[in-house]
Amino acid sequence: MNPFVLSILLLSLGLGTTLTFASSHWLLAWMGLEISTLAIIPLMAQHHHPRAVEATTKYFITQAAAAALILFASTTNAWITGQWDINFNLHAFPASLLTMALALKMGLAPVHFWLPEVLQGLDLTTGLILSTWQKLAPFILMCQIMPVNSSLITFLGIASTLVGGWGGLNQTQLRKILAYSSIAHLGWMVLVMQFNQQLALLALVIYIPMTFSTFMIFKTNSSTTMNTLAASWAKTPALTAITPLVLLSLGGLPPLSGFMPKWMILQELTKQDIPLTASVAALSALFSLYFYLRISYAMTLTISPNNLNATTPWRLQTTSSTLPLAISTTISAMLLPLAPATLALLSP
Amino acid sequence: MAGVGFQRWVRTLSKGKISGISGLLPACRPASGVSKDMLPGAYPKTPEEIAAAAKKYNIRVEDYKPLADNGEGYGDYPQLPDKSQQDRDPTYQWDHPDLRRNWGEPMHWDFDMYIRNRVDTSPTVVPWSTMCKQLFGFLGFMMFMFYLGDKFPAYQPVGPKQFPFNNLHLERGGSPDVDPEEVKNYEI
Amino acid sequence: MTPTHFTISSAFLLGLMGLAFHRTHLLSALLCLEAMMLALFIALSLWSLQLDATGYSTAPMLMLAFSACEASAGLALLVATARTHGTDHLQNLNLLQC
Amino acid sequence: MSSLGRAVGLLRAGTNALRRGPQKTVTRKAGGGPHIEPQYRQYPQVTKNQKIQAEILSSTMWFWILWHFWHSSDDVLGHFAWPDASQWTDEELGIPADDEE
Amino acid sequence: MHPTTLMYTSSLLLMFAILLYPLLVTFTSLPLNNDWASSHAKTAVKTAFLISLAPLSLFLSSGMETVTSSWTWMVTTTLDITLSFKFDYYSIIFIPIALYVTWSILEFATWYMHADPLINRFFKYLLTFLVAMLILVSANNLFQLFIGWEGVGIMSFLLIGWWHGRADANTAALQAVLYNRVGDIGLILGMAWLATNVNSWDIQQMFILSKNLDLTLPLLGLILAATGKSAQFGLHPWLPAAMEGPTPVSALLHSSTMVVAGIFLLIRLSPLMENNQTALSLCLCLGALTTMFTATCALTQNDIKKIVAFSTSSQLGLMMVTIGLNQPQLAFLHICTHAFFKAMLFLCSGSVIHSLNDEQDIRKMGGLHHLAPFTSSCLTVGSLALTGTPFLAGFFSKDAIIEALNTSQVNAWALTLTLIATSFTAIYSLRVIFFVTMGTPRFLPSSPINENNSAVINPLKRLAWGSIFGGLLIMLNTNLFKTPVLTMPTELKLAALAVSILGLLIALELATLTTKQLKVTPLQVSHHFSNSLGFIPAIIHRQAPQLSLILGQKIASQMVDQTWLEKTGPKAIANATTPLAAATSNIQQGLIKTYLTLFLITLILVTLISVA
Amino acid sequence: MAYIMLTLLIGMVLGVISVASNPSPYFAALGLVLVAGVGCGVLMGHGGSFLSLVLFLIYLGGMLVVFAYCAALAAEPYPEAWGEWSVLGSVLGYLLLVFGGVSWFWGGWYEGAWVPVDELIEFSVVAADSGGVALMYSLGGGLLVVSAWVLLLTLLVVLELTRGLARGA
Repeated sequence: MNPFVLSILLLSLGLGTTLTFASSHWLLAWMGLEISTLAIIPLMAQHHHPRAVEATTKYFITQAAAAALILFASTTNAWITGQWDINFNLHAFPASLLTMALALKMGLAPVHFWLPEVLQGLDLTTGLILSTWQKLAPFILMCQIMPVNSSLITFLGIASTLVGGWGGLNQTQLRKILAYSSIAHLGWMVLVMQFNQQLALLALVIYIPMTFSTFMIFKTNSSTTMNTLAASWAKTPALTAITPLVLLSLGGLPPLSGFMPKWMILQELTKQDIPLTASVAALSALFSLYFYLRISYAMTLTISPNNLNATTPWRLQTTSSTLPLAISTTISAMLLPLAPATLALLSP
Repeated sequence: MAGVGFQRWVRTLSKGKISGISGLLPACRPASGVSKDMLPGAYPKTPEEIAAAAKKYNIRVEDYKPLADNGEGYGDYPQLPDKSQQDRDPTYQWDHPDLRRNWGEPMHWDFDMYIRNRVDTSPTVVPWSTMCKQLFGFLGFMMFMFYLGDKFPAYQPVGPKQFPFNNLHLERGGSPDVDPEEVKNYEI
Repeated sequence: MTPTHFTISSAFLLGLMGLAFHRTHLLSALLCLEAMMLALFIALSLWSLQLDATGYSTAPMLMLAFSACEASAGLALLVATARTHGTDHLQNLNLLQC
Repeated sequence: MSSLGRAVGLLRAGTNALRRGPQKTVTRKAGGGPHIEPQYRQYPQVTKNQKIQAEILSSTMWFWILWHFWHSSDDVLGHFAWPDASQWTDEELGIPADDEE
Repeated sequence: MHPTTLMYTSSLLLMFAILLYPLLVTFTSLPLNNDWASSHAKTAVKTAFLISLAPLSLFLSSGMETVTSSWTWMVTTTLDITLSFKFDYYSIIFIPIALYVTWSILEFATWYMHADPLINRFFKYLLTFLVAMLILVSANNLFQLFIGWEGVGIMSFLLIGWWHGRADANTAALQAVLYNRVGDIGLILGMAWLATNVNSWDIQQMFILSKNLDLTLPLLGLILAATGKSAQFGLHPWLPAAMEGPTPVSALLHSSTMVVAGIFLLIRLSPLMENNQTALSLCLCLGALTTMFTATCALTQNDIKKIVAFSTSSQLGLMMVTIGLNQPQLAFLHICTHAFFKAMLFLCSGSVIHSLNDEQDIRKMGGLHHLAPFTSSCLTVGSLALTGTPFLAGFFSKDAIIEALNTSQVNAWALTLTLIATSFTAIYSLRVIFFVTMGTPRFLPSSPINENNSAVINPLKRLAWGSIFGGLLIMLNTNLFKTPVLTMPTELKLAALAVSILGLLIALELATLTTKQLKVTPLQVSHHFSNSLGFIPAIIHRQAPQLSLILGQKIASQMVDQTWLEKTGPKAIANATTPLAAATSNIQQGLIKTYLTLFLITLILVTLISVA
Repeated sequence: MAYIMLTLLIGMVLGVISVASNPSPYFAALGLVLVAGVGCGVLMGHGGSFLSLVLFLIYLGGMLVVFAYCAALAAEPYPEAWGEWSVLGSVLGYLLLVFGGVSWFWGGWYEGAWVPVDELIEFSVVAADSGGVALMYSLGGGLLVVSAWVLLLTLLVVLELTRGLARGA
């Protein structure tokens, strides 16, 4: 892709998301969402591969439908209350519509179906953008409309954590696994969002570097299935050893960073006197943990019977920069001791 | 129906034979690991099955008795006497004299339980029942005698116990109104 | 609820249902999307006209511009799909299932 | 030449001996005392010392026992005779006579 | 601080330091000298003994009661634990005796173990054991006592299993450690109860604070602890089995010091017990049963060490009887006198065993009176002292115990059993003397008989003097808290001596019967009962492991495998999850229609629910 | 006037149904034209002449031409019109749904705006909508820039998506 075009597209991605962040008006927020949708479409389809184009089409249609629904809901809200403000209390009916539309945009559980398939059709870099940056705008909108139908939100969260676990159990495709992991993590965030938005934000802030490092690790190994991952010991031995830490951090095991949001979310849910929800969420995390462990096992704990052309490709110098990966793996493995500072940073 | 019949026919024909190329080779099996034939099979019910199982384990049919079929997966494994290898005849010409085992002889299911440090099964001087009877008889007799001894304690008093205050008249529940008889512990 | 509001809402929802339920062609899906956007345009316009909110008259124009962009992107995707899959039938877009 | 060869051989032996150090067979002897080799079908050697010590020990024991029996047989046989109270007189008990007023 | 007290405490702590020094030396990375055992370990014990004489003489001369040195160790919110040493009558008397006996035994061990390549480690174990025992004896709180208690337990395990290449030694070590753990449960129970209810582990405070409490439960725990450690009936089989260890170990641990720890515990805590009739009568009956039963077992044993071991167990039973009589001081007296002659008996048997080329069966001995006169003399002295021959060491304590028993109001059967055991003592003691020293030799002619070694003669000599004079010395310096009954009928006074003489005569008669071939075979039933230790090891040691192993197998296979793993736990979860996971995957048809339809359905449902 | 408006509204719903009921894209585009036309009428009825003009010119004139062209690209040999049973069935289904909605709200109708219309409307020189759109050029500069950027972006998007037959197309 032409670098000028690429820069325009990337800038537009940033523009769309920041517009949504900055707006207090539904129309402007909608415009931001549209811009970021439009801007990522050529990135997704840049390889013109049938799968990429198909994924782009699916993404486009779902996002356009969701965006139209957002606008419809805000118009309805304006018809009912005469207000376009995001922060203004919404009427219940448009609030439900908005919640569902944002859920569709983010890929929350009952309406998550596009996410694994779209992610499967993309290359890892675009997939990374899709599963981190593109979640930000709807996430922020969802935070802003937040005191809405509590049972709906809880349902979305629980369903997401469960589906995220169950969906990944059967997968060998890494991108699909990551999609389900993204669904599960968003479920956790949404669960706590109605009680404590700082915690939801914290979970997102921790989730992003973990996902970043995971995608980058897979990209470094240029693997999209577990099979190819099993040969990574010959390519990047040190990274192979670090990967389980990142994966288990995604799974939420102490003493890794990923434990922090889960821990605090469970605490918050318990404080809010909904221990049943907390228990179900905590148990559903076990499913996710299972497939993270499976990846770790396949990657690190066994040596695959693959025929390798050479066992020491790691001696060759790589051209890509590994500094971001180094930083993000460190963050995703070692942030837990900084939990109080991180929380303080996010608290207003 | 025909297909099932055909399958059964093929199986009958090829019974005991290995199909494929390995069937052409001389009958041999790898020295390591157990083959499928050596693993416990299903619990035998008919006399034929019992005979086959006994043959599989190199046991005479009258000695063969499978372990109880209580769902723990014993299958047709034989129930062997609860004896340790060390208690076998050391002078017999065993195939493995140090293990006191013959080649191809089935081991006890819990063979690791019946060793001297766990459950000793070496022969005792007197039979088990006699031992139990004597020990528990001894213990019972002792308990009984201690009970009796407690009832009738042994004491050689030098003289009657003497207490002040008219032999503790008030303390023993005597009425304060009644003037007690003066107790004299001496006689002059 | 006014009949106008009802009409516009039902028009939008009918468009959404059409998009969701049965689509043979990708183009039909895009047309449904356009129908939804049209309904939204009319809704926005009517809202600003009824309130006589002069400033908000801009909104339908902007929305129309964005929906035009969306439609053109959709049509470009239609072209790309037709090239990669040989047809624009939505049934054929199933390479990515689990 | 041969003498040189012998000298080299001698030198080598000497250095070897130096390197090894004095060869001493370490015998573990516990304590002192005469060392008596094990015998076979011989009367064991019993030293006079051990006999005398044994005699001293045994005789001391019996002396101790008998000496104490002689001097303090009460410890074994009871400290004093069982008192027969009926034999005691009034004077011994300090009881004044009946007629004394 | 008063200068006498200062000197008293400092000399005792100096003693501990001297004992710890050789152990500290072993921490260096340099290999130890070959003669570390005799140059460091033995010397340290000897020096410690000489030092400990100073506080002893101070104690005796100044008539002090108790000196307690206390440092705070740790403070929790509810329970303070101090590092406190109590130097009172018991510890001040016992420490020199223990050191004296250990000194002799260590010297003997340099001879007995001289061929062992790991002799230094052996001595290190013995020394560690000694330190632990002294900690136990001088402890002023239960925590410190527990440290010593467990220390002697673990050292006993290591030392019994010294020759761990032999299966018997391993089994014996395991038995010792297992039976002792049963006792430890009792001790921990007692400690926990006291910490909960009395809120102190300090001994004096416990005595004061527990005046009005019902102490039956903790006392039962303590009695269980003493039963385990002191091999009372029920938990006794480990003691004869422990004879698989080296003879110095048997002499030090299983006769004179460690096994009396249980009795010592009860002596220390006797003020807790003196008002509890249940505990007292339990002790009495347990002790009587133990002393009679083990004496019976000793009658027919053929292994010289087993006989001595059973006699130890029998004497421990006698001490327990004394505790039950509420006469802890007499029990302590017996501990002290018993230490001398029992250690000496073991050393004698060690000398004999070594001389006869590791032969332990008394039927293959005989005639050693001529060949090893000194050992034989010592064996005789020790056996006579054990029997309670007047004016030897055993007499002063044993006779006092039996007199106290006779003149108290006690369980008649306990009294009977004790008297029977006393006569049995005479029987088996004479049997040992008869078989080992008298008659003609029955051993192989190539035996390396040699006792001409100062490492054999000197310890034996030392202990023999102790066995002869020690009783009177200790007796003269003891102030009994309870005035003993001084007058009693002559028949009671003479009872102990009479039954002993009776036993002696019976033993002589039996010996004659056997020697003259008048009656060769014994009565089968009683012989088997006695010879097989009352069938207790046969029954308990087979039945208990089998039951527990089968129970474990049932738990493993039925509860864990079939119920938990198959039906409830992992398999059930897998079975429940697989369809759900499959369903989640199967919904992914790859069609946009699916996504949007599901979205719309959810939307409609949500709308209906939220609006309605 | 009210009847005309009602007819227009009904026509709009019918038009959307004709799009949504899955006919061939030809006919669906026709339905969309119908909706757009009717929408113009509705806007006119509410006084939004400028917006209706925009709708008419841009939507009908610009976009639908492109759609019609694309429909030709995806043409099928036997196009399905509303006479087909499958299409007719969904038409009827949607009609039923709409009738259900109408009956649900029946009786709850109220007419006209629910906010008092600005009384000063008579003093305005231009219509509110055209005036409002004009505001975009004065006050809404930022939005104008964003819209222009989006149009540029869309141009690039379309070009990138459809570029080159050789790119795996």
